[in-house]
Amino acid sequence: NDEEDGEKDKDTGETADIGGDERTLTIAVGSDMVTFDVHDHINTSTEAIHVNMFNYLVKRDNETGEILPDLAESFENIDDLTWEFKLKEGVTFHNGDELTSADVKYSLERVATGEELKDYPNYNQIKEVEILDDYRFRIITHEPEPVLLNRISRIASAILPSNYIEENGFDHFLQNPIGTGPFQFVEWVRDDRIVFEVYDDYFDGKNEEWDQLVFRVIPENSTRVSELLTGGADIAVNIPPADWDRVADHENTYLAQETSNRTLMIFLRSTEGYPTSDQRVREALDLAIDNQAIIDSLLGGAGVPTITRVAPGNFGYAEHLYDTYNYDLERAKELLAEAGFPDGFEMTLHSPRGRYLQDAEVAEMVAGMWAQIGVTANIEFMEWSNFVELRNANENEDAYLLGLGNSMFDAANALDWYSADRFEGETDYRNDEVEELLAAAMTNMDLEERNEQYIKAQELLAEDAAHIVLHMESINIGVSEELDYTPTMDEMIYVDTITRK
Amino acid sequence: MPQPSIMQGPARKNSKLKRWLKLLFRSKTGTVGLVIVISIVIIAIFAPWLAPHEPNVIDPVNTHKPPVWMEGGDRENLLGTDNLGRDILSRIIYGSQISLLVGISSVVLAGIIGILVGLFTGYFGGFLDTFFMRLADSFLAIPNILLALVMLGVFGPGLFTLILVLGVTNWVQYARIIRGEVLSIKERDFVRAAKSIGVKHRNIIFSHLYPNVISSFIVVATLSVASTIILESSLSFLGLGIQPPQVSWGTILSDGRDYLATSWWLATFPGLAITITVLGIIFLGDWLRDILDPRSVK
Amino acid sequence: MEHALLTVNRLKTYFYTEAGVVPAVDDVSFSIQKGEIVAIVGESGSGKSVTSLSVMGLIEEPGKIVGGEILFAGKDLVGMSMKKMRELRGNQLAMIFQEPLTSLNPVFSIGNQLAESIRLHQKKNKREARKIGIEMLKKVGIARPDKVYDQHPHALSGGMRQRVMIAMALSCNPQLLIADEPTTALDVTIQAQILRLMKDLIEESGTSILFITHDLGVVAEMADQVIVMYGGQVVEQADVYTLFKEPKHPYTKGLIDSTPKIDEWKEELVSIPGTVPGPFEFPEGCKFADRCPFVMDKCKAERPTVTKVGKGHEVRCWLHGEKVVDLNERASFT
Amino acid sequence: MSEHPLLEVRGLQKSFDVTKGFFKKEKQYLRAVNDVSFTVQNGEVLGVVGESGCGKSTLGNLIVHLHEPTAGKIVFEGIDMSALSREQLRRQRADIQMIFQDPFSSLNPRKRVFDIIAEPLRTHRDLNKEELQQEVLDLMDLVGLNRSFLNRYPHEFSGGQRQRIGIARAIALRPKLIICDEPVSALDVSIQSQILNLLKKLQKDLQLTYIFIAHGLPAVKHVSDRIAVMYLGKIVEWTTKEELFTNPMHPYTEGLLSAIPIPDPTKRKEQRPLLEGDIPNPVNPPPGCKFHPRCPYKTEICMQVEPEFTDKRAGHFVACHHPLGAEKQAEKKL
Amino acid sequence: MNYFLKRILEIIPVLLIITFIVFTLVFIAGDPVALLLPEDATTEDIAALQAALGLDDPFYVQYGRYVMNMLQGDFGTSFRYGEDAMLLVFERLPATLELAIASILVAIMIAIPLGIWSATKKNSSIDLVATGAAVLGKAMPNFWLGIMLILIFSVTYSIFPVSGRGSFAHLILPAITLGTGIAAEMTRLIRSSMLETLGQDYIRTAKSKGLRTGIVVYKHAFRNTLVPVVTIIALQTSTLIGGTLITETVFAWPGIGQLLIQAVNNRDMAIVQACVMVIAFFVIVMNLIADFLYQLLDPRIRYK
Ligand SMILES: Nc1ncnc2c1ncn2[C@@H]1O[C@H](COP(=O)(O)OP(=O)(O)OP(=O)(O)O)[C@@H](O)[C@H]1O
Ligand SMILES: Nc1ncnc2c1ncn2[C@@H]1O[C@H](COP(=O)(O)OP(=O)(O)OP(=O)(O)O)[C@@H](O)[C@H]1O
Ligand SMILES: [Mg+2]
Ligand SMILES: [Mg+2]
Repeated sequence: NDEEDGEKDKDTGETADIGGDERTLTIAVGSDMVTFDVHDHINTSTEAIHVNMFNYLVKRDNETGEILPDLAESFENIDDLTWEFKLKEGVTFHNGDELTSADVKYSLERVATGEELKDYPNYNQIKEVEILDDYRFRIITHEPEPVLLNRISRIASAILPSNYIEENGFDHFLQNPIGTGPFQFVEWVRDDRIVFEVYDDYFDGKNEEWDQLVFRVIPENSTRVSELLTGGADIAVNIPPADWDRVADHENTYLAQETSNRTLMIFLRSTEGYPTSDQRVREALDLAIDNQAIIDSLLGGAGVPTITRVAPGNFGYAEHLYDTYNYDLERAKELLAEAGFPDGFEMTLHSPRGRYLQDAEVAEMVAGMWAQIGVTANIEFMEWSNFVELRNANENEDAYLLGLGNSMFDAANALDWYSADRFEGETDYRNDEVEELLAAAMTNMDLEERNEQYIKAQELLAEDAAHIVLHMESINIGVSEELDYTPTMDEMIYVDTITRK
Repeated sequence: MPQPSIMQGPARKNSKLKRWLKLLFRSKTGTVGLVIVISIVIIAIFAPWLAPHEPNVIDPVNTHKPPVWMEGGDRENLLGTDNLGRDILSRIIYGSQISLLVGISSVVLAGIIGILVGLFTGYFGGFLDTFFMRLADSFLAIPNILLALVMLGVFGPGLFTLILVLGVTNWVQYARIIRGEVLSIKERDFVRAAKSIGVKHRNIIFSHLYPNVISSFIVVATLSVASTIILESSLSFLGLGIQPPQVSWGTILSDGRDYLATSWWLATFPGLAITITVLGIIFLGDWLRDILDPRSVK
Repeated sequence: MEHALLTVNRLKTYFYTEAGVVPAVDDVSFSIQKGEIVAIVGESGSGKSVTSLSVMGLIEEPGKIVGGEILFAGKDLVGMSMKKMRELRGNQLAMIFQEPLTSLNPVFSIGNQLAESIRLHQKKNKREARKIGIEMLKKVGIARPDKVYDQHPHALSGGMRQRVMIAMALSCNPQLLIADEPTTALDVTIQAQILRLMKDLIEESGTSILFITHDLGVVAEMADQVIVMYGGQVVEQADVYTLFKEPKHPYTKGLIDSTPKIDEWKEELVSIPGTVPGPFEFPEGCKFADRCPFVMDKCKAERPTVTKVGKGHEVRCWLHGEKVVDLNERASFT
Repeated sequence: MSEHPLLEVRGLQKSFDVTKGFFKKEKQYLRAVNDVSFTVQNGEVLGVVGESGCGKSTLGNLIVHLHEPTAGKIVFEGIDMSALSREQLRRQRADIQMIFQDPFSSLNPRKRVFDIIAEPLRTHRDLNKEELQQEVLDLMDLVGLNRSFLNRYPHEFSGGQRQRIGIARAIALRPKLIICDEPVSALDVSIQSQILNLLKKLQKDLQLTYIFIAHGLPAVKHVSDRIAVMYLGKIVEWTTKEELFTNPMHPYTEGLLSAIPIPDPTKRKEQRPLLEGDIPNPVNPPPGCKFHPRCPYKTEICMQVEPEFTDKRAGHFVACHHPLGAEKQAEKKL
Repeated sequence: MNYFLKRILEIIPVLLIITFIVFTLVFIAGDPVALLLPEDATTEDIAALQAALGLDDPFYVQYGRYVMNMLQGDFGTSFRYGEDAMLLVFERLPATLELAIASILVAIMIAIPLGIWSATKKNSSIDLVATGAAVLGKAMPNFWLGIMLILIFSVTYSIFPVSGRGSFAHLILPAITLGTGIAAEMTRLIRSSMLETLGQDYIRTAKSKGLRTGIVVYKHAFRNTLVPVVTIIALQTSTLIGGTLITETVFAWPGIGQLLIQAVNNRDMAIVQACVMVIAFFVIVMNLIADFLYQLLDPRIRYK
């Protein structure tokens, strides 16, 4: 199909216009943005919109995982607790104010101290921001913080205009937000659209491709796909597997896929008394699952089987545990027999429904695979909020299905799910060796050594079959044939990277 | 004169049944309705014997198989398979169980509450009545589906909660109807006659009022079974309906909605099943209204 | 009689119900002269209303006129086109009904409903119609007619509403007025007022009336000619004096005797035994056979035919086969 | 026992709150029964007549305690009913029964004849199955219902038969007093006299006492010993039947009498005096004598002063400033 | 007029009961804090946020606070959006009203002719077809119809835009989707109401005046049929608003329905409360208006 692209312009030109004029980019998203208070949401899809009007001090290269300057021109580690930054000069907010260290201090300290803010838990490691001059400042942490740079390259570290907010109040800012990004805010019609226009004085150069940027909120999958197909949207995110072929085969559109940083896992309960407290049982359950078969039949082949949560591009990535999986029915049966369950056993698998790509279907398939080794898994599907409650109340049974993202791109975040204290009463998994490694790595500023510690921990966890890691999900975006767009692993939609062919 | 016995009862009942059947077959739509409803009830009862496959068995190889008459379809799965390769016909057959169960039991539950409240408030009036009517107004001001949504969100979806929720959201409508009927019937002379005889209130309510209001309840209730089946499918659409592995028509239908453009049969056949059932129930309900209407009893 | 205003000839109106065919009007013949008041009397279900509705052409599904003719001013109304029928209705043929409560449309003002037929049949505009309408209301004895004209039916009492109905019926000077039990729902004192009003108005305009009632008292007060119906058939007809003096049908006699009289003192009232049978329960022969004290074998076997027993006096009874029997001489009912 | 009249009603009043709207300062009351007093002796029949809406049914309902009186006393067998406890009252209901006007709404359509007639027996007497059935069958014989009807439903009967069922129910407990609320108004003429005869016969055979309510005088004439005429919630005349018919003293009674159509064309009262106008709205009754707006004899005093209800002659109570008989007698004296 | 004052005053206890019902439900549901925090939040994080939001108070304190605030016009703050809940609801209200009114119009346009038509031609094949259509309309779930309409009219034939709110064209498919279900109910009710009216005595009177069938049906019968129909439409408001929940989701219509569904999923108590209050108030007002129309249309009530 790809070769024919050029000739199709005539057909597509007409329909594309329904969405707006030529220089407007319309992106259909599944849920509305939550707020412009960048510190008070945990919503990846909101951040995906925000990145077009705000900037962080640094940005992560999606290819290499390297941390690159963004608003900051340079940065350096002074000591265990201190990082010094220098800002680029001439960066302006959309109201023309110049970006200074004061803005950084205001932004980061707001979230680092604002207990009622939803991102507070991820920023309370920062003690203060010390201003050296208009362009130079230091970030001081409470404890050694090896992942500080990762932290401030993501959600809630956008730099806000402190003067503007002080003059007009935060509510005014929420109604009329301004940032430093390539696009500036025009309007937000809730549950309908968020409109931006290009910012001429963007410090990294004005976006010449688009004058206007519209995010349309279309919750119903098939409607979103229909909008894409009819040209009502140029890009549509979260295309359900059901429609992949339709989008890919349609003459006006193609499907752009990328592996995300989200892992689908089955958490097992190691609490005394549960069959899954026996390592052999856990391993058997893992061995019984044919990860690739799930990916092939439910995810149209898009997705990467894995044994670890830490994917390429993340700090602490263990290559030999990625893009592979264990599958051996015979061994699984043996292990079960050894563990004292020659005839299998009955267990409960909780699963959310509609939260992750094909989550319910995956759960059903997993149960089907377990049935082959004699394990009967009764699936209890739950609506998301009930599922959250169940976990908070530690009422989970043998196993539950969960998909975990990691916007920090650091193994610390990923492996914290095995720390014993945090999951006492919930999974009750404890591996003292892993505990030690994680604790050491947490504040270890020697990156090399830290990397080793995490890889070691992952190996131990794999051996122990602590939880079952199924696969990395794919990001599935439908794109108009007229556009070039490659999604990124972090699930952000960087409009600067979207171009007309 | 030979002593007539009270035991003539059954014989007369029989002739009543005959009269009804006669009336039934005179009404074309009534007949159609009854046939549909009986068939569906039979299908629901005998689902395990009628269904060619287990409803939940996944077959990753045979997903999205079209119905038999289309290219690619075969006899194994007459109505095709869904995204997990499950047999749609079997799922629809099994789905009838839950759909009917939800429809009927929630209506019965709502009916019991509604009838009792309606009878007592209508008969006694006074403060209790005022209170219940305000309560009824409140319930009526909240759309059914909204109340169900909130309640299911609160208690979590599931068969039992669903029945409970639908029952609780619907009782008001019956209470109102029954109360209205009671208000008019209690002014009728036979109730006043009973009062003047000194019959106890409880007996008046249950032996005079109840038999006279029950028919209008039955008429409304039949139709509610239909609306409830539809409501359940709407809740499934919102993710709050019946949860797998249990199957209802609503869940099959809403599971299939992502595939309407590619595998239309996933959502269309359960939709058709709902349509036919509703049609049957409505026809039956209309017929019931005609024959249970006291004006038609001549 | 060629000059009769209305001649009904062997009229048959049947209802094809789910339970079977109901011969509501079964071979009914009578005629009405100009300026005459003819009363149809009979018990509930005897077919009085159906007869009158047949004349008005208002029989509806599942009913149907299956035989006979209705000659009005020489034209047969049976089978007349809807359009022509509508021109007659409300114009030369008018009707008032029993229930004053329900016979007026509750949502329109009196004036609106009154003006409707005036405008339709007399081609008057709204203002003229209003004038005529108010005039008519005054005529039927309504005080403050201009106020009542703009009121809605429910502001009026039953008697007033019946007056409005009469005003409506007479507004286009009909030649024949059919009054189907116009006073049954009213109190005696109001009934007396309405009856007098009707009589007075008739005298003025020369309109004929087909007056339907089940009260022989009213018949005696109002009628010139009387038709007695039973089970959808005319069992006797005669002028009012003859009928009351020498009833020839046992049923007529029974009706007269069982009508309470204010000036009579009796230990036990006369009554007709049994009840009127349902539409499918009439006996084979004479429909009155199983309630009749004079019943003969023939009555049970054969439907009686009409016998002429005097001038304008006809009766449907086997008793008067060879010679006319005087029922008054027989102690018939107890 | 016999020292008391069976029933004594003193100053009985019943007002219905008919206030419209929520914030009306003044409540509006409809005095359906307004200061009514009379006595009924054991074994006698009191007829109560009056136009529609004059409060007859309300009076009957008060006596069987379907309504609570607003004021006044009902003394039954010397016992003040308002002094009874609820349970006593319930027991007492066995002694006072009621027969209703509408034979269709007075029988529960979902119950069989047996259950309908047996209901009072089940409520007040402890009978076993056979006794109960025997009792019901006896009652059916008594009111002339075929025993084979035992298991039928009411809709299978004609009006007259239904009324018989209602009568059987009312006499089942051999009550001392029966209120008959227009028991024959809804029936055909030929059936009316059957029921009246039956009631009369039962009264004699079972030594019953009736309060017999009716619209018009002809109906009560036959059964009553004494008659009370009501107008707008008040009794305006109360005396023996003979006295009332021969010597009516209240102008309203006279009007009622003259409005009755006579079933004899030879006695047409062409220009008899008729009462004019309608009954006034009972919520705003006229001042003075309630009847004055319609009274042909009214004078100044009638418009202002409400006449007292006194016996103008022995046993003949009238509420009128200008009683007719008195004038006549005065004339006679002159 | 007093009657209306009474009716209006009756709204107050009704609204109070509604707040109580919903508040209780949401309270039982548990607090939303866990949902507000990331998947990896700790128990301490949760407790901290709970205290910050005042969610650790007992029920009556919370309810009392809610009612007191409500009386001062403060319906609480959305946890999710951090904004005044009532403002959020009012922001969406116009869209929902637009859709609701358009749907009612669609329903009326379908139901009145169909209902009258099938009543006047009772038991004919037309009647049967109309009844069948009505039943079908009732039996098709809204979302199924909506998606189908999009696939047919937007994707295949490009006649109407797929989704969103904007031009008149945007309104058509959602209004049809929502209107059809209500039309089905209305048709049946108009038919039976019409049938009943046609059997009334005054219809016979009208005919006896020699009026044309058209006038008899459309003047005399229809005005009387309107009385129950107005009430039915008012009673359907509740169903209608319920229907917007689904229709709005399918057509990405930015109204209350979508807001509400998300609020329920996120335990956003303030928004759920505010939505329910607004919807209930709207339904009640519609019923009041119906009552008023009732009096206008049926003079009987005025003279009662
Ligand atoms: N629409 C109808 N369908 C079936 N049968 C009917 C219909 N209308 C009248 N009948 C039957 O026709 C017969 C005569 O009825 P009609 O109304 O003429 O009696 P009537 O003499 O006017 O009685 P009433 O005094 O009660 O008005 C009755 O047996 C009735 O059952
Ligand atoms: N429950 C009630 N509430 C208000 N008004 C009532 C009530 N019952 C009766 N009335 C009024 O009281 C008056 C007397 O009514 P009642 O039924 O006693 O009259 P009636 O003489 O029996 O009339 P009818 O001859 O029509 O049966 C009427 O004006 C009636 O409207
Ligand atoms: Mg009649
Ligand atoms: Mg009465």
